Amino acid sequence: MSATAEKFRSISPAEFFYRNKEIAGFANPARALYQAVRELVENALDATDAHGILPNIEVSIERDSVKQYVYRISVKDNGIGIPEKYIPEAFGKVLFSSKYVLRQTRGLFGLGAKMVILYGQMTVGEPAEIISAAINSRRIYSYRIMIDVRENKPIIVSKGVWPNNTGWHGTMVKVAIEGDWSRAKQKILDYIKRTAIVTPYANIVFKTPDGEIYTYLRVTETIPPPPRETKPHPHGVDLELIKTMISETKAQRLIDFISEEFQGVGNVIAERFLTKYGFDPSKDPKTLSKEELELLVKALKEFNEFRKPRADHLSPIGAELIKIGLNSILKPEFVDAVTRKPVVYEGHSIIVEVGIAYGGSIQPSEEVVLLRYANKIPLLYDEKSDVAWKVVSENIDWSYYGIVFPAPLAILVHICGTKIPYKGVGKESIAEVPVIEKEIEEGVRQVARSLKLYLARKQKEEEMMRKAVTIIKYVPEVARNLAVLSKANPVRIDEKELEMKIFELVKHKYGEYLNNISSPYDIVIGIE
Amino acid sequence: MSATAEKFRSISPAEFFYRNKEIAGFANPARALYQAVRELVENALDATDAHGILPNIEVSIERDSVKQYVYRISVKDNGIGIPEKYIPEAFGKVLFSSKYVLRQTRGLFGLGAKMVILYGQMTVGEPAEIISAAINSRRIYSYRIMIDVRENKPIIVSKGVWPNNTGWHGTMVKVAIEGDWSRAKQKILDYIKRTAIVTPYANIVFKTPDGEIYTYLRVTETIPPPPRETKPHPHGVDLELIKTMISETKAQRLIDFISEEFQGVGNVIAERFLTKYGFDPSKDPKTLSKEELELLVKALKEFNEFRKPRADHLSPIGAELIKIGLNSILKPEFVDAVTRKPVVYEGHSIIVEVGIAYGGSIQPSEEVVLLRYANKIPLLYDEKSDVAWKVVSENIDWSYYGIVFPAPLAILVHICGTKIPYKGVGKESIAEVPVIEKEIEEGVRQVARSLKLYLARKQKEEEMMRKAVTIIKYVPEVARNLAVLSKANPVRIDEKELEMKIFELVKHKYGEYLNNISSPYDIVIGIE
Amino acid sequence: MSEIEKKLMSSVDIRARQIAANKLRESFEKIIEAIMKGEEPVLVIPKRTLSNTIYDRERGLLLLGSGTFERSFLDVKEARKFMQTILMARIIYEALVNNEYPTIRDLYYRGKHSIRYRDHRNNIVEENTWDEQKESDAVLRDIEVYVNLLREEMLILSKEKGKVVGDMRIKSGDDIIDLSKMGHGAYAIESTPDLIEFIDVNAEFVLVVEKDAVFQQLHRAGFWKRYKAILVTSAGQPDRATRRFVRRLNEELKLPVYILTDADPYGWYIYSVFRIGSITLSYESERLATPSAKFLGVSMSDIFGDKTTGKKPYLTESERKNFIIKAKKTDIKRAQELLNYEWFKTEKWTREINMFLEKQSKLEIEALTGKGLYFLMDNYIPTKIETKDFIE
Amino acid sequence: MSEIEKKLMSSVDIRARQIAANKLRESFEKIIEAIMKGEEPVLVIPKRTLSNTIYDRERGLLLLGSGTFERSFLDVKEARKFMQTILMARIIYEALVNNEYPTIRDLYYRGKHSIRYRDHRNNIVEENTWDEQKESDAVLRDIEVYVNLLREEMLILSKEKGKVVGDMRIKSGDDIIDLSKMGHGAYAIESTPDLIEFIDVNAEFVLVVEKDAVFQQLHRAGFWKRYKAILVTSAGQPDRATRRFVRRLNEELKLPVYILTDADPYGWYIYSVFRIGSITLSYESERLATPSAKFLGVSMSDIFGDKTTGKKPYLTESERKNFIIKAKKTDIKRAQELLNYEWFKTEKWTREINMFLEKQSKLEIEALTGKGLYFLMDNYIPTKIETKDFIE
Repeated sequence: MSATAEKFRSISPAEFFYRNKEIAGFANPARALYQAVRELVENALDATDAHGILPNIEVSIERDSVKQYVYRISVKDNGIGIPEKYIPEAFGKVLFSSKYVLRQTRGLFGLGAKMVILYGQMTVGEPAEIISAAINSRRIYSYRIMIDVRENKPIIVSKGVWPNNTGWHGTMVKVAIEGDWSRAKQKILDYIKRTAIVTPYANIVFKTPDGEIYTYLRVTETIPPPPRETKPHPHGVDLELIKTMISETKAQRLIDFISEEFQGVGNVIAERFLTKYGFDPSKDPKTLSKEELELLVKALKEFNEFRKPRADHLSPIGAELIKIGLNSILKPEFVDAVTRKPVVYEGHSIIVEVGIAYGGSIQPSEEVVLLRYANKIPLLYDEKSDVAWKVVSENIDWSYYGIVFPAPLAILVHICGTKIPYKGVGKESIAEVPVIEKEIEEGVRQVARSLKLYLARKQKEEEMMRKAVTIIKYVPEVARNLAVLSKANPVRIDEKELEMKIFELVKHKYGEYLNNISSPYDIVIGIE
Repeated sequence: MSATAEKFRSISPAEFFYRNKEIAGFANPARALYQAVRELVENALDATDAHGILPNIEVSIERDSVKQYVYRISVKDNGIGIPEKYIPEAFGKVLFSSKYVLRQTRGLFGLGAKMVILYGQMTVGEPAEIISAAINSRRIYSYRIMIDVRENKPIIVSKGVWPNNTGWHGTMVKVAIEGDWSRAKQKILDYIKRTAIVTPYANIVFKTPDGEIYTYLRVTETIPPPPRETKPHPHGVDLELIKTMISETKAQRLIDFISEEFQGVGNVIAERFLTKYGFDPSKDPKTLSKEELELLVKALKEFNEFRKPRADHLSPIGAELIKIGLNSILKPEFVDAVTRKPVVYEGHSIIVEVGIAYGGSIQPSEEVVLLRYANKIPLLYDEKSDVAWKVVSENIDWSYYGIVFPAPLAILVHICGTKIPYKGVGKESIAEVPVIEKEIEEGVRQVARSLKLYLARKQKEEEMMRKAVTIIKYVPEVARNLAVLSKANPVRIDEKELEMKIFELVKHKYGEYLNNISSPYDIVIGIE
Repeated sequence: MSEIEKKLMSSVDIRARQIAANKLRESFEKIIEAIMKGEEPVLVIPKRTLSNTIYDRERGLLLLGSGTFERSFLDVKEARKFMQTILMARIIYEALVNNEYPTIRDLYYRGKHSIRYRDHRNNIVEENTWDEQKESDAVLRDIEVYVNLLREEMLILSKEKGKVVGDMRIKSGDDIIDLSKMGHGAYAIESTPDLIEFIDVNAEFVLVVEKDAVFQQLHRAGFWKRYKAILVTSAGQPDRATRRFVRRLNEELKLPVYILTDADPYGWYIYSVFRIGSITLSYESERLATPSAKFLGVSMSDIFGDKTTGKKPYLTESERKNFIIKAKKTDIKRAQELLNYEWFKTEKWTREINMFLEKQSKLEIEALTGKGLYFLMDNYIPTKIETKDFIE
Repeated sequence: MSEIEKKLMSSVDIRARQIAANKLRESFEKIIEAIMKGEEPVLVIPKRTLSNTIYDRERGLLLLGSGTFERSFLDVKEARKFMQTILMARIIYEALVNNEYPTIRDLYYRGKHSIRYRDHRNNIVEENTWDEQKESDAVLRDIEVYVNLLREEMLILSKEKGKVVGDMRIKSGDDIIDLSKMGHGAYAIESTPDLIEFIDVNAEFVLVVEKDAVFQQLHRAGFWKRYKAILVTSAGQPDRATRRFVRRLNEELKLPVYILTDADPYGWYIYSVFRIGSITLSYESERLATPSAKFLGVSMSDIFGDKTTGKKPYLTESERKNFIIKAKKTDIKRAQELLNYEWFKTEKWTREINMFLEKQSKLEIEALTGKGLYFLMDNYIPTKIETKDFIE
């Protein structure tokens, strides 16, 4: 037996993610390049449309002329900028972010930009460059920073300040990382295109290392209402959250705590709630025992008279914008979209949106083309393990909606909320949470019904014309043969006369659909 | 434009994982129960076999008699125990661990036990109970603790001390969490069984909430050599790691730094290396410029005269133990296993082991039964996205090895190393890293060849007997008909005589395989 | 008609042509009249469906009922069939007028041409008047019932496989043929057996053998001489001429008819065709069927014996084992269908079919010649007839 | 043999039986001798493979070469075939001795029984001596070449479909048959045409028609009277008796033979069978083939014309469009195989086959009767013969 003593120590969050870069999506150079573009573009969009600004985003990737594996990514936005004092930590301290509030943003873990910089530091070693000016800032600040991994804090390599004469605001981030463009190219182009579908109000310009330029111009000035901060909804809080809320509240009575700190609860409802479960409304919440806390959590989850969660802190894209986006990028024959009512998942509101596009320029395919989004972020990897894939490929019987594969069918699914149940830190697929699965399924059924109606109407009109043609095409043949059979008759009947008589009969029956047809020979080209 | 100011703040690692419990495998009550058992069992094994102790592990899950959703999990080991001063932080501070050294352990992220306690705290709210005694400790300590999420530090609810009269050492952890036994049961039983396969030297007892007891008794006293700490290997270091190493080294000359801080590098090699790439051996490493550091990293990765990484800090199971384990649990007809030479993945050694089991009690199935392990941990979820699955289902053409599905075939793949490229924090599947994929493939091919040889030998013997039977079965028929054709001959020949003569001829040719056959009627039962 | 053509052709044919052509023309005159009056052109055709088929138990015949259906040109579902019917009528009419003897394959070719048209989506499409012969065959049958003329009456020929030998003289065309003087060969029956005249006959029964090779063996071994039989083979599924010929032997010469087939639903079906005709072609039955034909064998009780009647099987245990063929799914299905046919709803047939369904086994006649030709000729057949061990 | 049997049977048959039985017994005597001497029992059989088939250009015949193969009972791969060969020899021998006329199906049934044995894994298994008729047929062919007797010489009968009419008298068995007095019917050729005696003939050529229905139309319209022809149909793929009968008409009566088939590789193959025989059955060719038979049509140039010779097609553009059938993959494959046969390696045949491969189209004879019976009878056939527009 060779029992050795153990050494115990603590590591910083930066070191944790440095050691485990794969779990944040930086598994290899190709994946890392894609992930880096994504993280930076999402930050740029969060800094613009979330604050009501029509986004202008410029993305560029350059290949180092000497070190072919080194790529410089630069993303520039016209967003709200970052106040100077926060710039170093916002980019140099893992788990430091403006995103730790209850509000829907694209990035949620507050990891993204830091992981890009950390990965660049591991593979290339150049400092990252950040230029930013907040709104109304008189100056533009420029920082070159690195991350102290052991201590999880920024190292400021250099700093610059310029006067802001043009009133510019926004942020530009430039990072050098090891990448693999040829293997990442398709995914990155896809990512940009899918982003453009749900942000038809944005200008997006993308310069590739090959010197190509992809431009997606704004097609509408409408922008979804920006998300706002909110309080938790009583359904789905947990014991730990209740404890934190109680420790932070200023309310001294239970009734005030319930009605002030939660969403969807007024004074009357709060009182009815407390009475029903036997709590003393005037009790100081900080004096609740462990058992009472447990009971409170259970009661909050169970009580069904709270108002439904408001959606105003969320920012769905909206059915109209989804239709505009699908139309402008996919150019289909038919499009529709729906924004569902909000639902609650673990105390957080979630809204599901579904779009459908059919025919036109969409190529028929054996499977549904699925465009997945979470908080406006396109999800490209792990499609088959996403709950939306399960819905479109297993739950829905498409033949019921008149769709037979191969079919030119695209379904867009957007999930927005302050908390999205991703399956991994890579944020690439959504877990099979029943309430979300049900919402997606209902949404898909709604737009699929709309497509079914459209297809049925179109079919009816074709059907009548088809019937008439089915008969008219035989008129000359029938006339010709009957004429032969009449040859021996006392009065021989002319083929052309018979033909005309028969055609009159058909016209009588299908008249209204035959505007342009005045003779059987408008249909029949030849008999051979 | 409604640009609002952003609020920035930092959150603790505890809070990060509290907010994102799904990514650590605690997505729902069923999954959480499974994950909790796993984390605690793995800690228990790490505390025993990694230190040369033959493990005795007792696992028990009890359902609360009132709150049916509450389960109390208790795991007890006979390991090295935890020194008293570390107990609170080891269980109450996220990212605090004994596992942040270069040594192969089952747990690697230092998250496991803390996530269990955090999840219990969120869902049930009882403190966790830890009882531990280090080796030779005169006392046994008992703590009841919770975690302060905001501050990421332990809250000690109560503490107890007893004299250690029996010389016991080990740890027992007991946590109450919300779970779902009926949906988790199969996975947990599977997990325990697969753990038993690779630890045939352990006693494992598992009591279920249904009152069943599963016992896996020790079948060997052999235990794999425990893992040891090690230094990094020069191949595959990155810029960030080099910087950290230089900042921590006591070496004042580059040559000392290279030969002392790395594995597989002696003085002679170090000098040849530095000369080849034009470094001054006596330069103080701390004075290297950014460009020199970049060059050094590149050179370290490129130079191919370093010794191959040693495997002595790793603890593979070993081919013999794998065979014992597969035999004792699966009871197959044939078994073999191989431990591959170590390879390097990003500066860390990795050893791949592959076992094969065929026939016997294994049920034929349309696919390979794949038993995946990483650092002796069974991996049960996300099988289809694991690199080992790709190897056995895509890379290998089983028909080449004489296997036609459905076949009774199980493949065990074990990857051990100080760093495993998991796809997610849930540690359920291994990423497709080329060097690992290649090792697995070679390993599988090696054991598959061994199976092929076995099957071929078995077939050969059958073949000769089959040939003889093929002929003998026709002897009476041939004799009978020839006798008719001879009827008209001057000398009529008897059927039985002909039969005997023909059989003599066959015996002459296949004699050695026909021991028990003395007449065609030992083969032929009847002609109808 | 040229002089040479006339010389080569019999006057019966010429008369038949005139009758048929007139009947055809008259039948379609009303369609033309309707059109000229601005009325919907509709063909009213007797239904050839099972539901419009009546089994006349007394005569033992399948007859067409009085049901009809309407085929209107203005009905989208019927327009194509209407066009095809008119087309087929014209082709037959022209063949009659031009002294031709078309086959059904000829009719198919004569009518097959393509119509090019613009469809409702404005694509240019080609459509054939008919694609496969089964389409033209179907409208030919419609015309047979619509005009009430069998195809033979319209001088349409078909492939004929039937052969006959026996002590009998017939007249066909201008020739008198002695069917007892065919050597080792046989007389191949013509397409229009109604034109055959029976001169004299010296036989006591007719034996119809499904299989040509068995027919040859019996002929060669002198079966018909020895047992005073007319020996006929249908060489498989019987064609119309063979059926009509057998019917005339039975009806006009009062010879009992025995049918020998494989012991399986297909063999029973062949018997059923001889005796009744096919359900979907019930309009032929009145002239082609032989209602009193008897199923001589091979029957299930010949193979397995019958405990209820004490009958011993003709095969030994081990012969059964080797000769029997396992019934296929389609056999089982066909047997179950046969149970629904009126004329199989007799006690003996029900027992026969149920024995098959129970044993799920079938047997070829060759199993009996395999056992021995003289067993078949001098034991099996005479015993079966003598002891009346057949099914009606 | 009973007196009755003797009376019913011709003395030729009795003589043939004795010769065949003796030859069979002698051939297998050496196997028995080898076994009794403790030597490996081996059948040395002439090879029936393509490589052992020789095309005798002078005689226009396929002949079996001198190659042989050995079938040893002690060879695992051959043991079953050896057993089957001995079994088949015994069955034929017994049939000869017992005055039977078995068919090949009978032989199959007579030999089929099962062997129960313990296999090398000690499972009890049942194996049939043969499962399907193609197995017994194959060993029958082996015996034909091993013993050097055709099946007809061993009095084995087969199903026969061939028919004939024409101005000719023949003797079969004890009967004299006038083939010009068949009325609308025809004479069905017997299984053993070598026993036919030609009495007298008044004809200038033989026309063999692949299809029975076309044969009937030509017969009915008086073709053979008008053009002094013997009219034969094989009713599809020709059987052995029809081939032997045509060969005798050609060889003994010196009548030229013209063959009329569909215009497709299957039709050419039928022609090839009449002219040469089948490669795998080349041992029959010497007696069954008619090396001077001519392919009258329908040829590709009849359909499409031929610019190199200035020949005009018999079909109009639109007739072609409607009558032509697209060739299938198997047609193309068969055509390519035919190109490799020695006797198709003539200029005319190469041109014919290549035109087919180019057009990928085929045509049935019925397309010509579809165009008009008198077109076929009075235009197409006489013109083709007169202008020697046929392929040899």
